[in-house]
Amino acid sequence: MTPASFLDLSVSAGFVMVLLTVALAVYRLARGPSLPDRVVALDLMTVAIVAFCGLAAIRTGDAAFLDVALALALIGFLATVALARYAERQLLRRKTDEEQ
Amino acid sequence: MSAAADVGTAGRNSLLAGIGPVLLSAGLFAFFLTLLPVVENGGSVRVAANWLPSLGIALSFLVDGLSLTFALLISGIGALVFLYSNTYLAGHKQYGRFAFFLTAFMLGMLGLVLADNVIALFVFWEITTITSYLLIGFGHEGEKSRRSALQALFVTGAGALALLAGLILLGNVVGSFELSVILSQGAVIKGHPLYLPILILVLAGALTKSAQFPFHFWLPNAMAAPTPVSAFLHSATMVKAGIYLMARLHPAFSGTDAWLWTLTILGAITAVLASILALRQTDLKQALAYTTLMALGTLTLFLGQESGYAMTAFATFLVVHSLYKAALFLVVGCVDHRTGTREAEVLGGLAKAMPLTAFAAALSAMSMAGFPPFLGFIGKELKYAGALAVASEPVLVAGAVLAANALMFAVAGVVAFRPFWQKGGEMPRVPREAPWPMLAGPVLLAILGAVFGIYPDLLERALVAPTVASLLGAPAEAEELKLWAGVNLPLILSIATVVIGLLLYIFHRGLRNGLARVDAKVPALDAWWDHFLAGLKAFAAWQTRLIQPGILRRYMFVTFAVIFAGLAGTMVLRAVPITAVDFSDVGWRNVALVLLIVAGAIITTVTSSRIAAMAALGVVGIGVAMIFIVFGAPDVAITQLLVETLVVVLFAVALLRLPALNIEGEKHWRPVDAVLACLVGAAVTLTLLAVLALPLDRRLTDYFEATSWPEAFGRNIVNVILVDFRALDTFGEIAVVVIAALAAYALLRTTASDKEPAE
Amino acid sequence: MNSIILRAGTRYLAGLLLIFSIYMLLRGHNEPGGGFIGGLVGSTAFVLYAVACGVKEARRTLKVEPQSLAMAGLGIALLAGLFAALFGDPLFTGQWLFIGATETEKGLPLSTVLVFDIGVYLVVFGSILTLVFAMEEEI
Amino acid sequence: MEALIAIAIGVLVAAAVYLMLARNVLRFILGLVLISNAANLIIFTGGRLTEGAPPLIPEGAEGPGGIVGNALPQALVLTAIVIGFGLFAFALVLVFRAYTTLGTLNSDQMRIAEPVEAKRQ
Amino acid sequence: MIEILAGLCILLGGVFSVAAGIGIVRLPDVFIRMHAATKVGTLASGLILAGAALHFLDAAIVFKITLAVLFLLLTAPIGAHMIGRAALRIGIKPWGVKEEDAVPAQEIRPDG
Amino acid sequence: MNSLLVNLMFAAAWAALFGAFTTLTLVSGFILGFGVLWLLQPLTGGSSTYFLRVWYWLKLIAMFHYELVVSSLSVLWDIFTPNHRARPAIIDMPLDVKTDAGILLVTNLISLTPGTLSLDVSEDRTTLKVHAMFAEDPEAVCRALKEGMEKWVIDAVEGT
Amino acid sequence: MSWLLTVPLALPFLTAVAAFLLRTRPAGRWISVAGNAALLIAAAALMRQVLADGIVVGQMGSWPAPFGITLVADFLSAVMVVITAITGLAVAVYALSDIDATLERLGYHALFNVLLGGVIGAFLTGDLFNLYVWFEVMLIASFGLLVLGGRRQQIDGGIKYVALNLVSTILFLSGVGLLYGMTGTLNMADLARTVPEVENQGLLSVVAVMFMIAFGVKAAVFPLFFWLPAAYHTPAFSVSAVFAGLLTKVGVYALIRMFSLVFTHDTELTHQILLWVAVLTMVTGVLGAAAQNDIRKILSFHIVSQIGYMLLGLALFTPLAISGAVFYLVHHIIVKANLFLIAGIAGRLAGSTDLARIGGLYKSAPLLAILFFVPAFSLAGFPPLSGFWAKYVLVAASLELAAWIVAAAALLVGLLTIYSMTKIWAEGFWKAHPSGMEPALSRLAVRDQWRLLLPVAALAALTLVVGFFPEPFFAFAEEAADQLLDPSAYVTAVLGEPA
Ligand code: NA
Ligand code: NA
Repeated sequence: MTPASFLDLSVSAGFVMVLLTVALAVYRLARGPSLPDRVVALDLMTVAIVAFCGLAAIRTGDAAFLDVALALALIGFLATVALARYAERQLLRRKTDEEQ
Repeated sequence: MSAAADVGTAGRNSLLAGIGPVLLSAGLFAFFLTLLPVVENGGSVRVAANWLPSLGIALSFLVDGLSLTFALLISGIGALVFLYSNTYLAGHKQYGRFAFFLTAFMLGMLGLVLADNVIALFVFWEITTITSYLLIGFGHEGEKSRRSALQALFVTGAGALALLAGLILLGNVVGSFELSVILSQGAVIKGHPLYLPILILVLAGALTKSAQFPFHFWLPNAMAAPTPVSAFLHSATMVKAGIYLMARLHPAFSGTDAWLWTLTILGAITAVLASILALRQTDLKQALAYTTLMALGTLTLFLGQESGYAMTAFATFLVVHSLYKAALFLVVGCVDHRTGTREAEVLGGLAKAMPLTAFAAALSAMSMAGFPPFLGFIGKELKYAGALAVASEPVLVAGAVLAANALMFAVAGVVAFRPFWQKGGEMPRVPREAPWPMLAGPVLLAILGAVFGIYPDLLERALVAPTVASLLGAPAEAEELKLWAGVNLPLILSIATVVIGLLLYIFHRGLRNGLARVDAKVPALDAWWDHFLAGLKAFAAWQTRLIQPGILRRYMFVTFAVIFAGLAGTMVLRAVPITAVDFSDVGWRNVALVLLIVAGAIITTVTSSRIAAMAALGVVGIGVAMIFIVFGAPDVAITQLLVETLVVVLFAVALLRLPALNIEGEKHWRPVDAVLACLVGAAVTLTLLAVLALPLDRRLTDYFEATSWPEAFGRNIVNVILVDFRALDTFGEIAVVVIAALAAYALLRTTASDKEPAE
Repeated sequence: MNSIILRAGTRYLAGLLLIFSIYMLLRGHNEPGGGFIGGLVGSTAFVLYAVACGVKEARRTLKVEPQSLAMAGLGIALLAGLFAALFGDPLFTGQWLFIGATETEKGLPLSTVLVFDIGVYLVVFGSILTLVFAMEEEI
Repeated sequence: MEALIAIAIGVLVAAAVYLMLARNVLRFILGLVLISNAANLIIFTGGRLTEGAPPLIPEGAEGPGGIVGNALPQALVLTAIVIGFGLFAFALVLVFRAYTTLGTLNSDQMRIAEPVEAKRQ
Repeated sequence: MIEILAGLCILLGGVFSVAAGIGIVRLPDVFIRMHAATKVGTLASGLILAGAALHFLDAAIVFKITLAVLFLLLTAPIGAHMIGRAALRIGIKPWGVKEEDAVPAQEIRPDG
Repeated sequence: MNSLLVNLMFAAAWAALFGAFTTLTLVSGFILGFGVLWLLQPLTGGSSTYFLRVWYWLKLIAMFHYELVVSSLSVLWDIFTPNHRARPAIIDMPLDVKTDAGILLVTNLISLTPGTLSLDVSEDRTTLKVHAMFAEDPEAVCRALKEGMEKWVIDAVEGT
Repeated sequence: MSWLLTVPLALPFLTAVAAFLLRTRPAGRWISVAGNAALLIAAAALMRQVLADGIVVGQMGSWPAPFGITLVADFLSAVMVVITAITGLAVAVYALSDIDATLERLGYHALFNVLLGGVIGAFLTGDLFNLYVWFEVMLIASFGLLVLGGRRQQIDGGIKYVALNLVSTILFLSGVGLLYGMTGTLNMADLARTVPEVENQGLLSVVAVMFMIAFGVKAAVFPLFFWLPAAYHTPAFSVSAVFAGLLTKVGVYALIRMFSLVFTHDTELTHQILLWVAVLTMVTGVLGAAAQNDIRKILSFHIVSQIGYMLLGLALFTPLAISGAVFYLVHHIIVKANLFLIAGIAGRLAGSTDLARIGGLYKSAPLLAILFFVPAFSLAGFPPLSGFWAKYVLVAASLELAAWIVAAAALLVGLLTIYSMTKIWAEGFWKAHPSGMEPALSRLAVRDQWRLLLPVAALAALTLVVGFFPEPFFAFAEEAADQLLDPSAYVTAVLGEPA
């Protein structure tokens, strides 16, 4: 096995594992049960795509995909923050509703 | 009904509206008189101007005997009616409009009878329809006026549409819309397979306009119009437009069984029925309205024929009727104006208070009843002669004419004799003689009836003979107009008419009550009108409920069903082969991506948790982004991921105030929707597969790849396409973005006070 | 949002996002990026700001109304296209100026195409902030 | 490979249609997002799929050199994504506003513009 | 040689990644799942990106990757903090925390 | 931070000399600049804390990675073994860092190292709520965090 | 020469930007008026060029067709641009009184002018994807205008409008994707050249039907018109006027363009479908109107009905029929926009547009009555108003082809149109106001009277001109039809002589 083919194999394995991670995250996402559970799953999925982009960059030899990773690394958590905040505020609203 | 609503006040009308139309119509009358010699000598005048030459439509006019007769009647009676109206409606707030509509009507009517191009004729035809509508609705705040106006418009409008179709077909058959051409092509027309359809369509227009059975019901209702209007439109002119049209087309259309029997039978039924109904009325105006119907029926009946007698009878009676009927309407208007009522049972002994009115009434009534030496007598004689000349069924036709004439005699007594020379009841106002402008018309017209009776050749030379020539398409076959034609069958019938008529008049009260009892049991066409309208509304409402139920879900369902039917139906009809699916090049990684998308889609669909749905949407978005990554589209992938993030952010804010996904009452599982959804999905997939089986022409992309750097100085081809090759798309796209934001902002920022208006 | 951690993080992230967005904008013609992506990233800077510190403060920091910014962007993009008229070219014909161009080197390119992309950036940036701010203020 | 995506598109469309047929307009929005994705994929796939290389021109080269992804559909999809986002955002705000104004997300009960009474007349 | 190093990074990253996945499926509550998702996930991505950096070994690309990893390290914990705080506030009981140790859900205050 | 600015200027100048602002030129310029500054320290009168700070930063980064790897393994163990070995606890840790940057760094680093997760900082910035996975003895975990992460951060960021 | 094409497209956007940036000042609204006046001049200049030279083509960005985006103005496009400009100017003036400062601050003028820009873009573009973009521009602006003000009715109608239009939009987008996948091009002239070479012609028909449905929704044909009667009566009067005049017509335009230029390979199927859709649209629309009692609802359903007429012209696909469709388009836009504007004045004077709650306009506001009468009876097809010629040509075209049922339907629908127009006339104008009020024009400030009546009068005058002097308009429509039926000139103008 040449180093190049090892790398190739690793990348393939990497794809398998990353996608497996995504699949597991989807499972948690569907199952819940609580909102934070689902958000955690989505968060993990975002991180997994960053990895996926890295793998795609190696596989194609084109660094352009790293730009995707870069953007996602910077932006991805915004969704998490928004959802988490939603969970908190949801509770807040329910409480104020009950008070009224 | 009371006339109080449609008469004037003490004030005055402006000079322009008051006298202007009088001068205009008098001037036109004078002008048409100058054309008499030409026509008398068998000539005609034609002027033409282009209008819509691309379609063969011209503003061409032809003055011949028929059209000149009509033109003189229209402008002459018009002048008198305008003079009359100016006093009748003196000071009425809407007199300006009234005069405008009536003038427009008159000009339209003149255009109609003078037009040589049938499409131009139709245009004028519709002008008279619409002005008639406006004039019937003059007392527009009264429910009844509005109803009558609509009825008249609808019935004649319906006929007009048929007429239009007929005229277009006629033009197609002949190759020209010019009457001068059409009339010379009688043989072609009658031999054409479309003859019968054309005939039916044209007659539908003519018969509705002239209120022939079974379309007669609108005319009596049209009496809701002010009396001068009734006199002008609904007796002397407009209702004769249908008659004019039939007469106009007579040379080209007559001579077939279809023509003969349609006109004869409908004319006869109308004449008899109208006469009977006329006797049944107590309102003088209504009674006159029915006698108008009778006259129109008789005219129609004659037009069915081809003989010179019949044509002469037609031409003469046309003039006779216009003169006496207009006079009588105006008389009734005077009576109404001065006494405040038109009820036959109330009116009486007016001869003393209104001697000139009585004079005009008497002359006209005698003409109408057919006494010598009035023109009406000659008219009647000719009618009998014409009827007897009907080759196929002389007895039937003559019988019908006899019945009608006898009844007419009785009605003349009721309308013009009783109110003046017999005792009546208490009238709303003490009667006084009408002022001269209102008397001028009836007196002049009545005198004319007598003059023409005594000197019939005046009329014959000038108008009847040229009219008959127009009707027959050949010159001078008119029968001579004579007061005394010797003792012949027509004379005997005339005497019979007088006798029967007298008897009918004497017993008219009893008859009327009897008729009223019968009439009440006979379903009235007028009532059917209401049923028709109600039915139309109900049907419209039903179909609208059906296809526009106000429920988004149904709209959506139909829309998607149409999409499926359109795609699948075309595939079946055009036998689009189902492409063999080739999965050989599918890598497991891509299968995983697709499964990811599918899983996301399914979770979104089935979950009842909003957050799960939103997160699952995120999964789909991520999956799609990964496909973009795998297939070499980093720009798209970044955009997709960024947009996905923002979608989540917006959702997370919006959801805070939105309720749960499941709606009470909605079934969790909607099998019908699911089937449709799957069908649409399958159709899309199949279409796409078929498209993908074709080769792709990549020349656009090849060009972009070749020029992106050398000519557009960019290495990112996607970006170069966006900002250079297809910058216009991008510009539109950012406009969408900015407007979406503005629109959403505006939607959120509407001030609270606007939020809950009193709906 | 009364999270000290988030607010502290935002202090750095917002700046980073803005710088990154301009980077993405400027390099877009040659590598992945461009006005859209730049604008999206740039807007997330202020979205994050609004989430962490409240819309009021985000608006104050931005100074300009975002919808005016977006509209101005639309105008800039259009003017970049109309600029070609001065040279008798059709709308959206790119006009290039290569600063310091030599025989072999193109030099530093300045172009209407870049101006157009800046317009795109502003539109996306302003629009998203208009939306997000308005929504946030509804809650 | 395109065939597989075509099937995924079909599933997306089916799911979207099912959601759009629901009473709750929020479900409609979910369906809208799905179907927009499907439409974008149709364009992307319509330009045929090329694994790997993005349509970028390397430094020093005049063209991309070798087979790269079809740039045109990518540009179109990018445009469509952004437009789709604009439409989505507006639709979401509208649904939001509908709930705060009309008090329901059930489209069966949205009968103000086309009221039930009017039909009985 | 560098390829093998890169491959190892990738494999290790992959293993971590799967571990994170299994973690969020298997671990008993959201707090503990977050441990798996946030850091193991970040670590996994970091390793795979490191593999990519080794593969390209170009200054600009390495710089880019470093930046990406830094971004991840900066943002992931903030996200985790937000989730954890939300979970705590909406009253999710941490698994395995004895009652007396458990902290009651904080008073909710309206946002400033 | 004055020195950092100067250092960056050196890097930029270095890169300009090469005529290309590449990563390589900038990074090498920065390192070179650092060396020059250190050499010229007495001359420029720059405070020695700059150099110390850099040292602390390096130490922080190194220690962080060490922690990261070590504690990752324990989490992995828990994931892959059938029984949950975890003894979770929520710990209120008093905070000594004051600045925003410091708090952010501490909480992030605590979160990033497996086994502990920052949940929230109290409004008055005095306590940090931490979820610890392996907290047989919460006190010990708290102490470890304070003497480890927090101290390193205070050294690196807030200096003395 | 391309600038003659570009200026009418760019002006509305410039106007929108300027008006928006000055939205809090009175200048904003005058910019809108001035911009639209300039637009009319630009449109007239374009028309002059088209009349002189035939088809005017501009390659945006100087990229040759089919690679860049081409703008094309043939007779049809040019006249649509002119009519759009006329409508735009009329509504801009009307809006001076109709739109209050609150809505202006929320960006009314920007939305309105961008809407016009989208419409003009759709008329001028020679590129299918670009057409999609302009459709979207128009659509999103219409969304905003529809719900601007946020009344309950608007929101309710808006939901349906938005939902159904989004479905159509996505169908359109998918269709573009598929057609690109089959032909590899987006330029419409290039499509005309490429389409006959597609191997799978049956599949082409499937995609054609897909476009038909997508445009059918936009054009509001049976059975896809739901969104129109659900929403058109809800927004501000000037908004519903511009909607009524222009929006559905862009759908009709797109149908005409695509089904005369690109999809003519299978007219037996496509145009036959169009024919029956046209008939059903005419009939269901007019019956829908008969069931309504609100002026704007009646008028809305009539839009549907009249779309049927225009479609009929396309479906019959003869020179006469297509010229009829073109003539009908022009007539309809002027008349329908005007009627909605008048409905607005009536509503303001009498307090409502619900016929049961108003009346007395004939007596108290005779000028308005005249101004209503002209377009209303033109719509009903009374000669010698413009609607008569429009109807006439289509009936003649049907009869020419011996399409009896179609002709009968066209005529019958005309009759029912009379019914509806007279209902408005009788209930709104003739009848006394139920509360006895006198809805005279003097209830409005003199300034408002001018701003409201001037555009209405101008449009009515235009209706009269078209009605009394139809020849130049019809001759134009005939030439437009010739161009549409023989697209070779179009194709050559865009792409040059075939190699
Ligand atoms: Na880009
Ligand atoms: Na930790």
